[in-house]
Amino acid sequence: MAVAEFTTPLDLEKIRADFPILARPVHGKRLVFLDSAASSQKPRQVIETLVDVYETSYANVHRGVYYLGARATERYEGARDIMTGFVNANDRREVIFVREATEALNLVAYAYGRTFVGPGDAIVATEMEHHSNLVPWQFLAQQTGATLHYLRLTDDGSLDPDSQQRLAAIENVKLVAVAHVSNSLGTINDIPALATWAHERGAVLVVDGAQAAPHRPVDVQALGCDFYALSGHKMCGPGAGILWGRAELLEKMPPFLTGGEMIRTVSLEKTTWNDLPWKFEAGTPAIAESIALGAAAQYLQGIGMEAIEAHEHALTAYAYDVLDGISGVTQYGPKPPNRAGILSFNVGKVHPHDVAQVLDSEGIAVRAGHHCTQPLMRRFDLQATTRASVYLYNGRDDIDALALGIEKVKRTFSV
Amino acid sequence: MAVAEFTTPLDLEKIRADFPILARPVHGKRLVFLDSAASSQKPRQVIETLVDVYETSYANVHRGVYYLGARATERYEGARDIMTGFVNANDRREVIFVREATEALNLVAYAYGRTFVGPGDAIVATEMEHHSNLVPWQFLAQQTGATLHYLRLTDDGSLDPDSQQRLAAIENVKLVAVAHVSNSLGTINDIPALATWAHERGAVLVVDGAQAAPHRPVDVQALGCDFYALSGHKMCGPGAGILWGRAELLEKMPPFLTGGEMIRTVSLEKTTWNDLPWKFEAGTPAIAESIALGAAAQYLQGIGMEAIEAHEHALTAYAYDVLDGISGVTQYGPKPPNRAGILSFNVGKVHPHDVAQVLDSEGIAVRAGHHCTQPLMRRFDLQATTRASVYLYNGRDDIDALALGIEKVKRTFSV
Amino acid sequence: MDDFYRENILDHYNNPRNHGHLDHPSAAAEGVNPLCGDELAVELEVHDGVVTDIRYSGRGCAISQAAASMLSDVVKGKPVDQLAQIGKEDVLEELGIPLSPIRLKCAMLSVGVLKVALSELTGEPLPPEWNDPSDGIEWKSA
Amino acid sequence: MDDFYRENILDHYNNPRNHGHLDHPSAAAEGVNPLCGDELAVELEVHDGVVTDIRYSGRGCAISQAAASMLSDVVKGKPVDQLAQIGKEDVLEELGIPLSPIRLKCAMLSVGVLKVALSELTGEPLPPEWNDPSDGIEWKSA
Ligand SMILES: Cc1ncc(COP(=O)(O)O)c(C=O)c1O
Ligand SMILES: Cc1ncc(COP(=O)(O)O)c(C=O)c1O
Repeated sequence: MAVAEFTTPLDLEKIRADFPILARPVHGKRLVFLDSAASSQKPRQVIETLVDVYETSYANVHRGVYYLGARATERYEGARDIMTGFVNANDRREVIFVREATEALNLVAYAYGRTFVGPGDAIVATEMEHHSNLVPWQFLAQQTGATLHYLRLTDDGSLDPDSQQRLAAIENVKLVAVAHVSNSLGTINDIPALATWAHERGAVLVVDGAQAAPHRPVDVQALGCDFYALSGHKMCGPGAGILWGRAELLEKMPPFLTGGEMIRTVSLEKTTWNDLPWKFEAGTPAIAESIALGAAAQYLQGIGMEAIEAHEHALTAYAYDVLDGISGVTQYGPKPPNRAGILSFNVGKVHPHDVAQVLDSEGIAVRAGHHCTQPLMRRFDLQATTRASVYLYNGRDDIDALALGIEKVKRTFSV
Repeated sequence: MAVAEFTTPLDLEKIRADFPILARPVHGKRLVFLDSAASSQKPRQVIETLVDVYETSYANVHRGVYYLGARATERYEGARDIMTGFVNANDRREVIFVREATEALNLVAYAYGRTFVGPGDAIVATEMEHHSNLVPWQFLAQQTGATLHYLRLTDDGSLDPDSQQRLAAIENVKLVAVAHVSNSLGTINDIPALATWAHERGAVLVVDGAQAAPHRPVDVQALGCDFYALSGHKMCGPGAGILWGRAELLEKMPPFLTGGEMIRTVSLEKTTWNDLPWKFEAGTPAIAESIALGAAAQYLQGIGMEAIEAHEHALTAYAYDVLDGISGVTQYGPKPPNRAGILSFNVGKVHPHDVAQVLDSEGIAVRAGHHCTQPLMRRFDLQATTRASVYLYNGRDDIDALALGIEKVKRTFSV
Repeated sequence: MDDFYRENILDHYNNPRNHGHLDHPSAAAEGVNPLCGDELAVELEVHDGVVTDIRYSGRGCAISQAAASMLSDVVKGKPVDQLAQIGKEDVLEELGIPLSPIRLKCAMLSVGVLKVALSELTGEPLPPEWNDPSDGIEWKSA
Repeated sequence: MDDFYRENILDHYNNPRNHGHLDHPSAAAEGVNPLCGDELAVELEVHDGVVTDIRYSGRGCAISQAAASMLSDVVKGKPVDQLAQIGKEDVLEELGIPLSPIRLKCAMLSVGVLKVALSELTGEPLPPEWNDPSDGIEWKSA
């Protein structure tokens, strides 16, 4: 079988030099980091931003009359402007800083869900969702008396059009929740089409962008969705993320977390809420982290989200073919080109923990397990898979190392 | 009037050398940072921990079989052990990482409040609470049909025993919420006595430790409370904090945020929860931030929480006397020694914004406003105050600079 | 930073021009910045399309009060249709100091209130930059 | 790291001892590690206070399966009252490799299940270190 040729628009050597951790050997071997879907490594531009904030511009935000307070506020709100551009929102008030996608999705489940979903209503999710875009809706359904329905998958791990047609009959759908990109299979969902489908039913579309936003240009206006969640730690940033939501919706939602910052006036009897976006940012935000998330977004934009997408696209095609050429390896999910940079596979009957352990001995970091998608695993009658995921700092050499590592797995376990 | 003598057990010069930002002039003047109650500065030990995690040990936690995953998990769970010791919890399962005190208090309000407080029940808070320990209970009362009562204050800003007696008649009290230390007045509340009072009524005691934990030894077992919230950013750490809660209570609470990590098993129909503490840590935690919070706690412990308390105690007494000696200055709150390191005052009729602005021109950072305690301000018929708060890196020179700055305010505004 | 409170700011703060109330205002409005508690009310007397008198009242920091006093001097005697031109820059120019975002809100309270009063007078909608829901300031026409 | 999967681990994994089921077990128990899906069941045959036979079954990674196999060899023929001594260290010694916390759970699954079966047999409560609710493992006696 021919292996896809690999060419990339990125200057890999230059990019790798930005990531200090990649220069440190693991078990005496070069680190081959193929677990960015779980969390990415950080470039020095982001690390240095954290240091710089703490060394030159740190104070609490929004209230300080003094120099450092003004400086910190400026940088924090500046990061919001960067993130507004990063997802192409048309209004900075729509960008809410959170810890990660999970908090963003819970914010929607609590503040929107507990207000606009009730008994007899329906919620639609998919069988491929990460637990963070599944359990909040189960919990919401359980607490409100709504019913949760699932879009099923075809055998190659795409949303099944037949299932969508069957679900079309369901009434009172109030909310549809779907991943932009599946973290277990690399499936890329057609968000504009799902937005139309949801809106035709009078439902809002919540998109879990955790696996998409780090890897491809995101334009929430073009996607047509109503909420979009992303995690900074998967896109070269620290422990901060954003929820984007349409202002009309955010405005009619009650707050989620309450406390300082998100209020306008407080009396012993009654409290009025602050304006967007601060209505949803109770307490002291993760200040330096949010600023560094802005730095991460700028770092990625500096390289170019289109270029990163093209790079991963090419590398994924190459990797898929390489794995396909190894006897005993079974891959799951859609075939490239319709696939994001996530490779999910098994080696014979070897348990993925053992695969990952052998690979670790070669300095190769991959994930083994259910990847927080237990229903998806059950759908394919799997206990677990090994998952290798690529990012802007991975190259052909990483995939070739993975292939050699898999050969060692096969030797070790006589596959 | 005699000014209290100031002696300190701390080696101030050494401590200041740990905080890079203190070496950077503001408006050409030495930075006199007196706003640590809003958020503290960070020592290089904490900044370096962040850098070190990202450069040597970063990966997502809990699932990774590979070296970096194991290393990150070890450091993250190690930070939990440090924080367990920091508040003297007797079980690490009782320590939940959150972003800040506000999130911790909301966790209790949602997961405990929405389960164990209902119509006809009562919640008791105090008039001195920060909005973050007030609005969550208002919101809870409003959503559950419970009634919120307030312990009132005496003129010196202490909890009024008469008010406590009046409230003693209220039935069905399910939850009492109180600050360990008031952020506006420096009042130190008698938590063990309040715990007894709450428990006699069958209520749980929620303590907002945001202004206490950074400044004095905290022993949740000796305090006798049921929940304790703290913010890392106020104790030399980054954007991470903890909620401590009694295991018996945490165990019978449903989760708050749901998603990855906090589950045991997920099927399309049903989900079971993970064990403590992970049941309350949905999604990817703030990994490096939590590890750096551990480093901050160790930094403070290295200096000694008793020594820090003694230092601030002496400095507060000194500062109180110095301000008392400036004509036109009105101070609020209890007199030292019964007072934490927070000085709240006004200069004649000059608006606190103007006070803070003039002080800023001298490199002095203080807060001006309602300090997220609007009900407290109303109680004392104030629009706002100027607040100077001290920490381990402040010394007599800072207070003397403040006094000179206030003289400039008086000259500027002819007080 | 030493001349943040320049002579003219302190002069207007200590000797406010046009402070108080009118007996028969043609239009009036108030604004509150709940973030710091500053309050400001403006009353206008208009004859034949000209602002013949103006009064402001309220409480707040020196910047908000001085800005109100300065603005009242500028407005008095001007034709109403010229006042639509007055904007943030004019206030900043009068104050003559650089302001951080938080102090900018103090400075802009009076001109915002003026805009509300003018829109009441002319029936024209409030210009969008004075109606930004994210600036945290609440306006109402009296 | 190269000898993580030592000869003896692979030997036990590829040629499991005492694998399968007993016709008339005196005691039995199972455990599941839901974090990775590993499952393990143990059955004991006891005569006159001595474990005369043992069988285990289940599925999981090489570490959990090899540990179970090794353990079954150790247990077989031992008096029940000696088995209370067996602990985590014994399993680690048999495996002979350092384990990260996540892999430690794999290794300890079989000894945990054994402890549950023994407690069922003797009526003595499960030792607390095998009953730690925070280790994520679910035990049940069959
Ligand atoms: C598709 C998807 N959704 C949501 C999440 C949750 O992200 P986080 O843990 O950052 O909240 C992940 C990360 O694992 C993911 O891959
Ligand atoms: C007494 C008190 N409680 C709660 C908070 C809220 O802290 P955070 O904003 O870190 O959640 C503060 C901080 O301002 C405080 O002073």
